[in-house]
Amino acid sequence: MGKVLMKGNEAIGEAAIRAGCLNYFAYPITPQSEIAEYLSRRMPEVGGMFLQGESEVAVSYMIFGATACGSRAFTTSSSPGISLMSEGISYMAAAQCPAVIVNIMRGGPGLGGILPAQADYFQATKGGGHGDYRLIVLAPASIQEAVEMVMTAFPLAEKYRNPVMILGDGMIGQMMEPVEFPDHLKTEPLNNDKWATSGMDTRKSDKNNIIKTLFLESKPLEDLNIFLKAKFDRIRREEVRYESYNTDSDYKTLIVSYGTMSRVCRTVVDNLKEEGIEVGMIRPRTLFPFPGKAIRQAAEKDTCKNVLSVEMSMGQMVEDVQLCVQGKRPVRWYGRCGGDIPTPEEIIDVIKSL
Amino acid sequence: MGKVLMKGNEAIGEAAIRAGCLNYFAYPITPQSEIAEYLSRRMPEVGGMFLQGESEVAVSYMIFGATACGSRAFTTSSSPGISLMSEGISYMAAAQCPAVIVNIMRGGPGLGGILPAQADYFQATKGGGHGDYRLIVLAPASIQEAVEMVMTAFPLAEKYRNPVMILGDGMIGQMMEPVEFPDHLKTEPLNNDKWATSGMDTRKSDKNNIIKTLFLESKPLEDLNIFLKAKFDRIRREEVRYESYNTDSDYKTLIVSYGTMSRVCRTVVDNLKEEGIEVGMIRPRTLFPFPGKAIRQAAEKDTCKNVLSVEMSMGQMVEDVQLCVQGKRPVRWYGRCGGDIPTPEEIIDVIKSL
Amino acid sequence: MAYKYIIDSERCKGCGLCVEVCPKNVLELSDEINAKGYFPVYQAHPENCIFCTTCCIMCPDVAIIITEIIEA
Amino acid sequence: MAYKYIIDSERCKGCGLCVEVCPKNVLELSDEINAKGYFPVYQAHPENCIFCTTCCIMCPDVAIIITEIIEA
Amino acid sequence: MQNEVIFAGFGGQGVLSCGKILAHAAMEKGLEVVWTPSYGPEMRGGTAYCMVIVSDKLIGSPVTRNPHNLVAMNRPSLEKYAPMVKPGGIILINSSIISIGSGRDDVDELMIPVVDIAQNAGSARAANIVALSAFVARSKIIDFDLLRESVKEEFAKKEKLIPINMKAMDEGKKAAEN
Amino acid sequence: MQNEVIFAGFGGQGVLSCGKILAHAAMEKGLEVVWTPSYGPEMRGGTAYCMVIVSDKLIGSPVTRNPHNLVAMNRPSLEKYAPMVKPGGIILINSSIISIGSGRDDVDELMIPVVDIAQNAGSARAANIVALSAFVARSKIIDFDLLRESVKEEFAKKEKLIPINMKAMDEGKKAAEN
Amino acid sequence: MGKTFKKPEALSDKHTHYCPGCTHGIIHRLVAEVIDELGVRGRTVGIAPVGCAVLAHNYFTFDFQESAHGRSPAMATGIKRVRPDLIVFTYQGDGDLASIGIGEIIHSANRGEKFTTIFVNNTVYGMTGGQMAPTTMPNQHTSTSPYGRDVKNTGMPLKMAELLSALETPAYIARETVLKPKYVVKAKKAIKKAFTYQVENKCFSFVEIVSTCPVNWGLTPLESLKWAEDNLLPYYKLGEYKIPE
Amino acid sequence: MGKTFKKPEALSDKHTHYCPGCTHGIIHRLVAEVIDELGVRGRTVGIAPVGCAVLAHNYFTFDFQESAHGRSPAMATGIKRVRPDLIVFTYQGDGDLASIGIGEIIHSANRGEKFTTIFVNNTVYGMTGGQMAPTTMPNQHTSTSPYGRDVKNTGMPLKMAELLSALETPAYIARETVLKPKYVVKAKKAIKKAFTYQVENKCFSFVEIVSTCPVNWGLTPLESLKWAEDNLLPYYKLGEYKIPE
Ligand SMILES: Cc1ncc(C[n+]2csc(CCOP(=O)(O)OP(=O)(O)O)c2C)c(N)n1
Ligand SMILES: Cc1ncc(C[n+]2csc(CCOP(=O)(O)OP(=O)(O)O)c2C)c(N)n1
Ligand code: SF4
Ligand code: SF4
Ligand code: SF4
Ligand code: SF4
Ligand code: SF4
Ligand code: SF4
Ligand SMILES: [Mg+2]
Ligand SMILES: [Mg+2]
Repeated sequence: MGKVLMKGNEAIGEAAIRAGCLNYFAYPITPQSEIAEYLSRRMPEVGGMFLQGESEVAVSYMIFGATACGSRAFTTSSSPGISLMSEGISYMAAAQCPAVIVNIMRGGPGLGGILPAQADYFQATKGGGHGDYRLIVLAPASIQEAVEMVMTAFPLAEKYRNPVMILGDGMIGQMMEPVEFPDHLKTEPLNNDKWATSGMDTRKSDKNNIIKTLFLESKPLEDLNIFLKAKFDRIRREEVRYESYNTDSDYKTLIVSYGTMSRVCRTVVDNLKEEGIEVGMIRPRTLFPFPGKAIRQAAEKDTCKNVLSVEMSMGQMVEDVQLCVQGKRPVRWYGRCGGDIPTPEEIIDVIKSL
Repeated sequence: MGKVLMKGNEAIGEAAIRAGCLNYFAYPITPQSEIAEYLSRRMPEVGGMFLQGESEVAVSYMIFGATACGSRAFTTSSSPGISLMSEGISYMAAAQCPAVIVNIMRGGPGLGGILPAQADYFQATKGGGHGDYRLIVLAPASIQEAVEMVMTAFPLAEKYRNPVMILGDGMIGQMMEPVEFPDHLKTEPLNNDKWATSGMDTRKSDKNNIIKTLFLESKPLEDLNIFLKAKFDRIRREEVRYESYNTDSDYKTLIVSYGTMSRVCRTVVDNLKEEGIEVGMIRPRTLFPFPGKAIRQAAEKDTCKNVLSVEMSMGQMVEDVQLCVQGKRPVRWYGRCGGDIPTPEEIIDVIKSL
Repeated sequence: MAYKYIIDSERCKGCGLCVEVCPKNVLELSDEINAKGYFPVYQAHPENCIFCTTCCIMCPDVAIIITEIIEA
Repeated sequence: MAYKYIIDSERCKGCGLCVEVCPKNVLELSDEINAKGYFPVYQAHPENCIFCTTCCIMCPDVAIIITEIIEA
Repeated sequence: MQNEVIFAGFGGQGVLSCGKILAHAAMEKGLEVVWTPSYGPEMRGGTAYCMVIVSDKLIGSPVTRNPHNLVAMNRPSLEKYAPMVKPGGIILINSSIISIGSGRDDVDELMIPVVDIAQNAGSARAANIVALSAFVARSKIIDFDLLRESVKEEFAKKEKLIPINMKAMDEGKKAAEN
Repeated sequence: MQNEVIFAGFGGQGVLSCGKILAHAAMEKGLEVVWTPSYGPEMRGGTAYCMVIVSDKLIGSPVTRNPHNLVAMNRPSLEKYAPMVKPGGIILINSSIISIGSGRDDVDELMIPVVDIAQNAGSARAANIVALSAFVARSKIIDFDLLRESVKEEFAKKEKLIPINMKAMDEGKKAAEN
Repeated sequence: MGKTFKKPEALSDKHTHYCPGCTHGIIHRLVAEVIDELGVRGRTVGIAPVGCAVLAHNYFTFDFQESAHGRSPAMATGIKRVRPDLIVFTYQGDGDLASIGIGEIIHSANRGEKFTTIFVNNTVYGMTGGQMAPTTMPNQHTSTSPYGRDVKNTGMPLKMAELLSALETPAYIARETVLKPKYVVKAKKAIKKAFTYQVENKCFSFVEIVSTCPVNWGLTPLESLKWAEDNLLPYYKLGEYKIPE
Repeated sequence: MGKTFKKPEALSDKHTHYCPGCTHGIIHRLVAEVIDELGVRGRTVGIAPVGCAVLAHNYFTFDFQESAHGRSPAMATGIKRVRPDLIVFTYQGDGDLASIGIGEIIHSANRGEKFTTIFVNNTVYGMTGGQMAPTTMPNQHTSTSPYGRDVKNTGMPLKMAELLSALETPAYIARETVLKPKYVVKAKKAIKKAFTYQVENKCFSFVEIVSTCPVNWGLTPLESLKWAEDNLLPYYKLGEYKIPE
């Protein structure tokens, strides 16, 4: 299959099928409804299942139930819908269900707007729900990458038995780009005889499996949390993904930016290079785990005088950048929100003024 | 009225009445259900209103509706219930509704446990819901302080037209301490003719008021966000509250700790003093705004060699401590979770090992 | 009693509901586009109008009003 | 056919439901506390028992079972 | 000086109100006091528990792993909490239903048949008051007369129970002083 | 080289598919391309819009405030976007329903009665194809023959519309070359 | 024997964003007329849903709140409980009320909250592009039921008026439509009755209105009226379902 | 003419945490007996609610998931949609099912999800200390209706079996109780029927069981049975409400 021109939302739907996920539960919300529309057509063609749930709250528990019994399942939504899933996401993290959740972010807070935004960074990376947990958060910057990340997400979720979130934005969902689909994933879900409530008949042992998150005594609940923390620490060590751009140059400013925003920053780097100004960029591809070490090292480069976090939000990722730069260089934030994507020109002005 | 011995939950209920808030909507959940039980008895006695909503989701919109029409209203819940309110809280922040929300935290994630915890720090301070917004977060360490904070919360919420969260834990809710109630607040809700949907008849002008959070165009949504950011920045400047303990001494270690946990740390400071070891402590009373400047200054003291964030969680506030200490001193975390409160002995061991 | 029949052609979205329900077939859609890109309705046969307000009742956009002409 | 009537007095919570429903008034609560702090039931009049299982059906704690005695 | 006591037993044995009455009395004396319960559904059929901390200065930690004293109303509580008690503390055992001792020789162990005593005083339900009174009499954690006032207050709404409880107090005190 | 064009008009005038056909053709040629729409309910009764960026290297920003070209199918779009077009770019105006010009003298302005031309070609619905063809013919942003293939592909499922659209393409091209 | 007709005072003169021929506009006007006739504009608070009517606050001249998707009844409860003197109504679509917000409407109705709900049933999610709703008809094609709603898979369309009528708490429940002028007149009567019960502080009141969505049905406005009359009215029967006492 | 009686295989031998005389225990046993009789233990997945039965997974010997408060029907939907071969049931209390989770149960029932719901109606929130539930009776005292449930303020108790029966989608809906041995026998028959419909992949099935909560009612177990018989059964009528076809 060669390149096809496809809307991000539709490509995400197709990618899930190629990742071997034939179970999709969702509730419509702009700017991601085309995923459901696409899969409502496609799933029957490939013997898969699509169910439009009655609400995002319900949908989060549908994928909880589905993944808890050992099947691949995913959902997609956009900002307010993800908020409604907060409780369910916390539950799935506690129950260690390998669910995949796509958030095609729109402007907030409240009903906000339907245009692209990146204002759910905190919610995705620090946990919108209650309790100590983390999601693995992947942030695609193109439709091709969205496809690849969706196809990575399922095995990754299963490897760690942890929910994975794909954090895109309205632009990723709505634009069309040429995309080349990788082959269907060969991998089946990992052996889950030990934990999945798949019915005892499916297993050799006749121990019944229980998926639960209530621990009335402090000790087992703390044990769970310690176990989870060790898992998150391992993820921090092993799953960091990022892209460096122009970091070989003698840049004075280091940009940190992700997703759609990072594309604009790429243009900024290119344009300033033509003017003879060098700017480096680190683009986190995973937001959790955050590529803190890479950013710190890039910031500590001799020529680097300052770091700029460019976001389609009022300043969220900048805190993670500050956390890793640890005062070694001044860290600034520049951002727009509500749907306006900062233009290369604006960012160039900011960089020149630093 | 002299001192009375009262359960934290009941005292919180009584404090709301004394703050002039006669409207209470809630859904039962351990360890805070006694607030609803108390107020279901008390509200009718004082001509107030208590309604048990059908869910936390519904309750969050009940207080949205009530505060949007200019009345004082509040709710209380515990961790999973607060997650369900995430969307509503984001809406109220966007609509600038002066609602007060009490979270009597329990262990998480998921259903977790019902014992005290502080694992919802991120959710409370970074925004569990979508979009760029902040809550003012007050963290009481005793029942007396819980009472005072509840009575501060309403005028504070109205001053800034922003939701305020009281972040307690199961211990604050369940224990009894002597408490002295301040007099009833004299203040009425601020003049809200300009914005509240209180019915046009209640106002001189016959302009109709509209509470809304949808802005389909990017410009007005960005304007709202810029306005909100300015408000949050003002809150950061003007509303920081904290307590310093033993910070006059030549401490080698600075503890940062809040709520119930900080009481244990207070014992630690006292006990170590008896051993001749000086430890300083900053206790944030507001978690947003975070007393970053005070902590940085205290950390930068010559004698201070390290900073320890002690939490009933797997490490959340520690990020805010690191953010403000900015690499000037090593920042460590110590915590327990799941309901076990670190004992003075454990913390003393940790401090000695630093 | 005399009446004045007023169509606000900028409000009208040319949906044709009024055309359909008019008992006297007074109305037709014009072929002049308005600022919003719609072809508004007009009274093709005003002489047949009995001012029954049926068109008004059915118009989703309150684009038609009928007033009394107060003769001085 | 002979039956064996077995009360697991550690399972029993002394709720008395079986006592109430027994058609033959066989059962009574004992005054010896069990490990969980309950006063378990016992067959005060085993001779009257007709092994009808009514008590078993009503017991929320499956504290009573009735087996057949296989005579060897 | 800070003093801590755990009251523990089955749900329904009145251990929570034991603690509450003590805390109330301490407050009336102007002391700092914290009462913390176990709570939630695990109480059901399980162990009810509360801890009271009394102090002449601000109380830091509202809980402690090693309290000074224990009043154990049933056997599981004795087994669970006795090992935690600080040396030199008091362990009061409801010997009406607990047949064993604490196994500790570094504490002041009182075996008191509180249920029997309460029954004699007029009601088995006053067993908790017997235990509380015995504990206070022995520990002198607060004035016995102050305790008496608190007990009266506790039963203010069921006045006719007051005489029985006063009797229970006296008997409890007597048992502890033996 | 990167080239950007905005197609804008009323909902229903087919501007989104104009962009899509162009993007498709560019992709077939092996170019990088991004198509971004306006979306959501504001389209309703308002302005439909899409931007196509074509480039020979990786495309950074998927949007730009100052595109090279504009195809304006209605007056509000012309008024809104004409001022943004880069000097030297093309502004194509659907003069069938737009009576004004762009007011710019630093651009290549084409007034083309695309609706009329389409009507003559057999269907007013092909107006967007007329406009697209005219624009491509003038801008040479991609080969006209490639565009022809893309149009055919777009109508693959409604084959009987292909002849009309081919005619519309020719007429559009002709109008632009005049 | 002619009549006059004017825009009700409770309606603003902003042009609506609704698609041509969308019946939302008619229903707005009816509500405004009733508010005018009852003389309660100065103490009315409307609640806009999340759905095509999300911008309803632009079109009325009294106080308005905009809700979250499905939560209007909870907001209305919040208002009425703290300000029983206000006249409050929710205006909700079928996705909003029958899908995500079914819990809120049932509980509000069951508690007997003294507000009014105008339920606009157009059998699809209009605003988001015509996805399937709980009220979508068997075999109806929508953007998420592209092969037609399969009732074996997704069940039968929800009849909200009937469902709410099954509650024990007294209420006023009716279903009307605006597909023809004569229906519009009846719909207005029901709306007026509903608000009147509220003004009298009597009960929860609810009027379902069978409506259209030409754009997402892929039909012209006139075809939509006909399709609805032929396909919806036989299933969604008009009339009063419940009257208090 | 005697009989034997033993613990069903599907029931574990753990002691339950339920209060003395709480009827949850009887209902657990009935479910286990039915699972045994249908021979489906190896492909059954139960769903524990958030309520007193949250620890139900301890008491059965097949796979179990623990849900969030009210969301069991959504979880069950998730399981059945991806594993239609499994036998799935939810076991829910009245706070769980009729209050916070009413949306999920109605939509699952209306979609005709092929799982079974055992609905234990004890008219209060048992686990959290006896707060008012939607099914609390008029004037019933609970910890959040200390003056008795005021129906003028909070409406009438919800009748879930009747409400679900008002849906158009075919289903099996019954209400039984376990207040006396004869009722227990009937309840078991209904539960068996419900599971059988599921095994036959026929429809959604639902059995409401009028139950007790001695501790929170402040009554002894025996008083509770009597109170329920006298006060609940006249309002919550027993019987089959809906049968498929
Ligand atoms: C929590 C949440 N979920 C989903 C959406 C997206 N959404 C907006 S409107 C709508 C459906 C509206 O349909 P309906 O209520 O029938 O109203 P209509 O537009 O048909 O009048 C949806 C799903 C949202 N805004 N918020
Ligand atoms: C989101 C959420 N809200 C509230 C709670 C607290 N909670 C736990 S159980 C329960 C009520 C249970 O009542 P019911 O469903 O009737 O079951 P019962 O205990 O009576 O059997 C509540 C409100 C919770 N765990 N999660
Ligand atoms: S008033 Fe009556 S007759 Fe006149 S145009 Fe309208 S519908 Fe026709
Ligand atoms: S009904 Fe109204 S909007 Fe529609 S054509 Fe007639 S006047 Fe115009
Ligand atoms: S088996 Fe029958 S007769 Fe025997 S004790 Fe039980 S209920 Fe009584
Ligand atoms: S019914 Fe069961 S638990 Fe209750 S007393 Fe009888 S044997 Fe014991
Ligand atoms: S999308 Fe449908 S419901 Fe919405 S305005 Fe258009 S026609 Fe009306
Ligand atoms: S609280 Fe009530 S429902 Fe829960 S176990 Fe006890 S008696 Fe049963
Ligand atoms: Mg609709
Ligand atoms: Mg219950």
